[in-house]
Amino acid sequence: MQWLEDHWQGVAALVLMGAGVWWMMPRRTEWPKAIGMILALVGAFLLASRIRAAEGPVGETILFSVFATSAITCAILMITNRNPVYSALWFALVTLSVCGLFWLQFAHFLAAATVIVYAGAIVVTFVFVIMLAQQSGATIYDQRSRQPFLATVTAFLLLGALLATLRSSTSDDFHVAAQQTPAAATNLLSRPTENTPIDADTMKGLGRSLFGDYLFAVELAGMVLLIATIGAIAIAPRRSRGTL
Amino acid sequence: MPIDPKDVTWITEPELGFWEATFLPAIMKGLKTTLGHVTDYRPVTQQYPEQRPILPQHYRGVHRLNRDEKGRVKCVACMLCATACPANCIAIEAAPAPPDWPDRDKFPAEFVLDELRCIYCGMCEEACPVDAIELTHIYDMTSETRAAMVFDKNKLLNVYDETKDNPVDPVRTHRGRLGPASELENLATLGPATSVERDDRAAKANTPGVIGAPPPAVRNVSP
Amino acid sequence: MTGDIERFLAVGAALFVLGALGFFTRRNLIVMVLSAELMLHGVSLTLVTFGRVHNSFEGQAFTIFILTVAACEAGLGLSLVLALYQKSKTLDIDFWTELREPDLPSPRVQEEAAQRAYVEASPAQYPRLTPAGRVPDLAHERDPRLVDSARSQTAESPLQPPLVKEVIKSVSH
Amino acid sequence: MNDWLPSLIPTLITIAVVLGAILTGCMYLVLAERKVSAWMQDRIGPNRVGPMGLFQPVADGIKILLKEGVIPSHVDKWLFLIAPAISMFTTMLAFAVVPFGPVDQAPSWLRFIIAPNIDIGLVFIFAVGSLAVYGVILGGWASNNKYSALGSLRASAQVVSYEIPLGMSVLGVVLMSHTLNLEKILSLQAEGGIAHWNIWYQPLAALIFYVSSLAESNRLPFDLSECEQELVGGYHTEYGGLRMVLFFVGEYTHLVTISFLTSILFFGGWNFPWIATPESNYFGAWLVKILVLLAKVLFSIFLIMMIRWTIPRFRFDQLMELTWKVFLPLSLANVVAVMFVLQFAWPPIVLLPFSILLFALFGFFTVTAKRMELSRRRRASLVMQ
Repeated sequence: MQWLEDHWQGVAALVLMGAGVWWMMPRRTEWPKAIGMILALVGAFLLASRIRAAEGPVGETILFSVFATSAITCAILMITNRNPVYSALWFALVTLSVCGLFWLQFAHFLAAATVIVYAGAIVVTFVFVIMLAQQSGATIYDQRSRQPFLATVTAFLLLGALLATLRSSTSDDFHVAAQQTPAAATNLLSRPTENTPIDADTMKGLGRSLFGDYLFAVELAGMVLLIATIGAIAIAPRRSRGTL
Repeated sequence: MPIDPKDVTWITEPELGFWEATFLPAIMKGLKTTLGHVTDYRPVTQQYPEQRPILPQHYRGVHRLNRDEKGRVKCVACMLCATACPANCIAIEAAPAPPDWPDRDKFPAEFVLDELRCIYCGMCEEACPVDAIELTHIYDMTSETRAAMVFDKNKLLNVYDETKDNPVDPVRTHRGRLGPASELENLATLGPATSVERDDRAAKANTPGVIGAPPPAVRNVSP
Repeated sequence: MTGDIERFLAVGAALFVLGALGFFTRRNLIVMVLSAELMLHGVSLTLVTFGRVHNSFEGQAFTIFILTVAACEAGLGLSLVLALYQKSKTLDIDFWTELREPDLPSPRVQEEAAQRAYVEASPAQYPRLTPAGRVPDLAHERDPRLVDSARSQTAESPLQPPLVKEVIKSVSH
Repeated sequence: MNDWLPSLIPTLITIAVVLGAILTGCMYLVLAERKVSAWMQDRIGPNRVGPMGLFQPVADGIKILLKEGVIPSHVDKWLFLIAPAISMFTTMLAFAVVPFGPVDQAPSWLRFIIAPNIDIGLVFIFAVGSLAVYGVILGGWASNNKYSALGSLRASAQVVSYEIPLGMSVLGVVLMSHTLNLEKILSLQAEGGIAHWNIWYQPLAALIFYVSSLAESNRLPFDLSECEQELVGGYHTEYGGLRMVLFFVGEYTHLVTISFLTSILFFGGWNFPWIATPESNYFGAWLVKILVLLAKVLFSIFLIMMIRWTIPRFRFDQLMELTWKVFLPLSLANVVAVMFVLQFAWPPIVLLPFSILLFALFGFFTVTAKRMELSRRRRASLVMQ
């Protein structure tokens, strides 16, 4: 009870956000979605205001706010939209926002690679499959959601727990292992390299890490990709000519 | 009648040579052709409003209603042209001829021809027993409204007044006697609608044969 | 620096939770796979942030592995979804409930369980594509007056010459 | 703290200048395309507006601006409106990392690249280029028209497939230059002179890159997604006026970008022997260098136009065979060859005969296989007769 009294603002913000998302869930009666969106965004901003203020440059903070807001907004819209094509498009926007966040963390190559793989290939494939599979337009299973209330409560309990853990951790926790060697140093199958500073040369450092520390994992990943390709070709249904 | 198997020639698909199968010579040859037209640039375009096309003599343009020697309309409102018209674009309102026109019973009180509906087939010209309706060489008649393109009797007669002295549009027919336009053997030889220069490459026939390949093997299949 | 870390982690957590929520509630197979990818985004963001905390490239390297796995997942998952779709002609996850406990009720909502018309009756159809937006209103094409007037012009009186006044009237309108 | 503020103003000015130049360039590229096609077909082409028809783009622009923007009643309105914007925006965005002049020798009041020192330049271009397919997909799907949807399906399959050989072909250049930064790739070639242009080391990659770029930008002979004979207009069937022009501006911008990339990656950028070398710093040298680069770009564009009016359109299965059965193995083999050269420190010039050998061998085997298949089919048909 004491904890609840101390943290009632955060709990209220969580409840607000959860209520907004629950309001937007597809159900039989259509409710104005704007109300839910506003509720969810107000809750999200209240939650954000509870997080420790950043000490970075102003421009970076502005960029972060833009990317984070668009990521969460698009994610909410994605999981609540009744049209799967729109869901896929909102997901593409989430991907772009997340890539912006990557860019802010000096993961430039990763941002570009994520755009290529996710937005360029995966979401296009999804849109493709939706166009092919769901030809009759709106369906009843897109208009209803399964257990929206219970699922929302569970999910936002999880979010609250995660944020509470984040908040209770001190800043020292994040810097404990900063000077340690990479975990791969203890790995038999890899060759540890020197630790390059993260914001110096992304390409070089990432290449060292991938093809030095994790060389065998990279080989394995390539093998997994190959197997997945063969599997996808094998599983994909064969149709008789002229049908979809 | 079924096709006689004697007349059928079976042709085998020519064997694809190695260099043909790579398509590289064909691409090179195509690029050479297009580049050749760029470097050796001889346009055949006719600059229309300044240069007018020389039309063949049998060109069929806008209609006119001919007048006879006394300046009266030649038409006798027999409705043959309206009946023959496949586009159904002629409407005639007949009236008894005035008493001082002894040579006919009827004359057209109104003669309306919808130039937008007309397909310029010239059947009205053929059908007319008194050679009253003729097609002129006017091909660029336009207007801003559809209503203005429906020609009544006065407009059609005006077309006659404008074109009768034009050398390409003589009064081709005379009453009771076919004019030069009807005498097909006297017509000038047919030419294309636009003039073609003597060394125009576009008008030449294609060179026969396939690129770099022997002539296709031909074999006759007996039934 | 620390607040900087926290806010990225918070966004990662929110993305993960929203993806999980979508996975729980949505019933369209494709949207469920998409929600799983959303969870992967949250995890990737967290990994990159941790990598930055530890001043190493391991987080980014792991995220690249996640990218690989996501690509495999998309390919395999979508081909599985297509295979299921070929069998049931629906993308509803609740259609595939053979493995549930026999004494439990069907997860599908009652009103839908009654009207089970998922498998279409006619097998051979021309391919149709997903309509976007609203269905075009074709009512004017079925307007009987238009059809009748067109027929009266072409079929019933094909060779009647038009009257002068009618020609002028029809054009001047 | 605000160290990015001083560079903001020149960046904005550069963006404005480049955008204006590209838009004007696109308008005149349309004129050039009409003129060139007219020459190839023994016509005159547009010659009415201004001398030689030079003001034709202005007249076209005025006409387009004054056109009514029609939104059909059955479309998905938001996506319909947003698709042309995406199509143009993504192609414009790719130009951010393309250097259009000698970057390090620019006068103090000029900049020859919008975003300097992006060390992932090429990957950025591919990332943005992979987004360009959304304009086509959304435009086709939102139109709620079967032709449009078919066109967009074709386009998405085509673009996603050709991304792979496109990236693979550039990989060899990247491996040899040890960088993804376009400025550095350019300056490496410029310092070595004409003998160090990448075309001598990577002729096969240059060919694959050029052809794949044509397929990426939906140009003939790969314009399967908008072929008029089968699909009316493809994904932009329902578009008109300014919105359709946005699609076309996107396409022409793509044309400019791939021409720039080909010149920079394989033909030494602004470098040309005796005229524009890194040592030449006479007055106005930077202008000469820009003109040299522009000349290379214009030559590339002219070649694309010639190809457009020469080679007929591919069939869709031929298109897919070309990328998956020809370009992908060839580009993979090319990358492997570059790796060998780098690993054993061979002189890089051995890549030239190797590329030619690879091309000849691969061509010999595939062509022989194709001929065998054809003759087998012919024998079978003879037996049937």
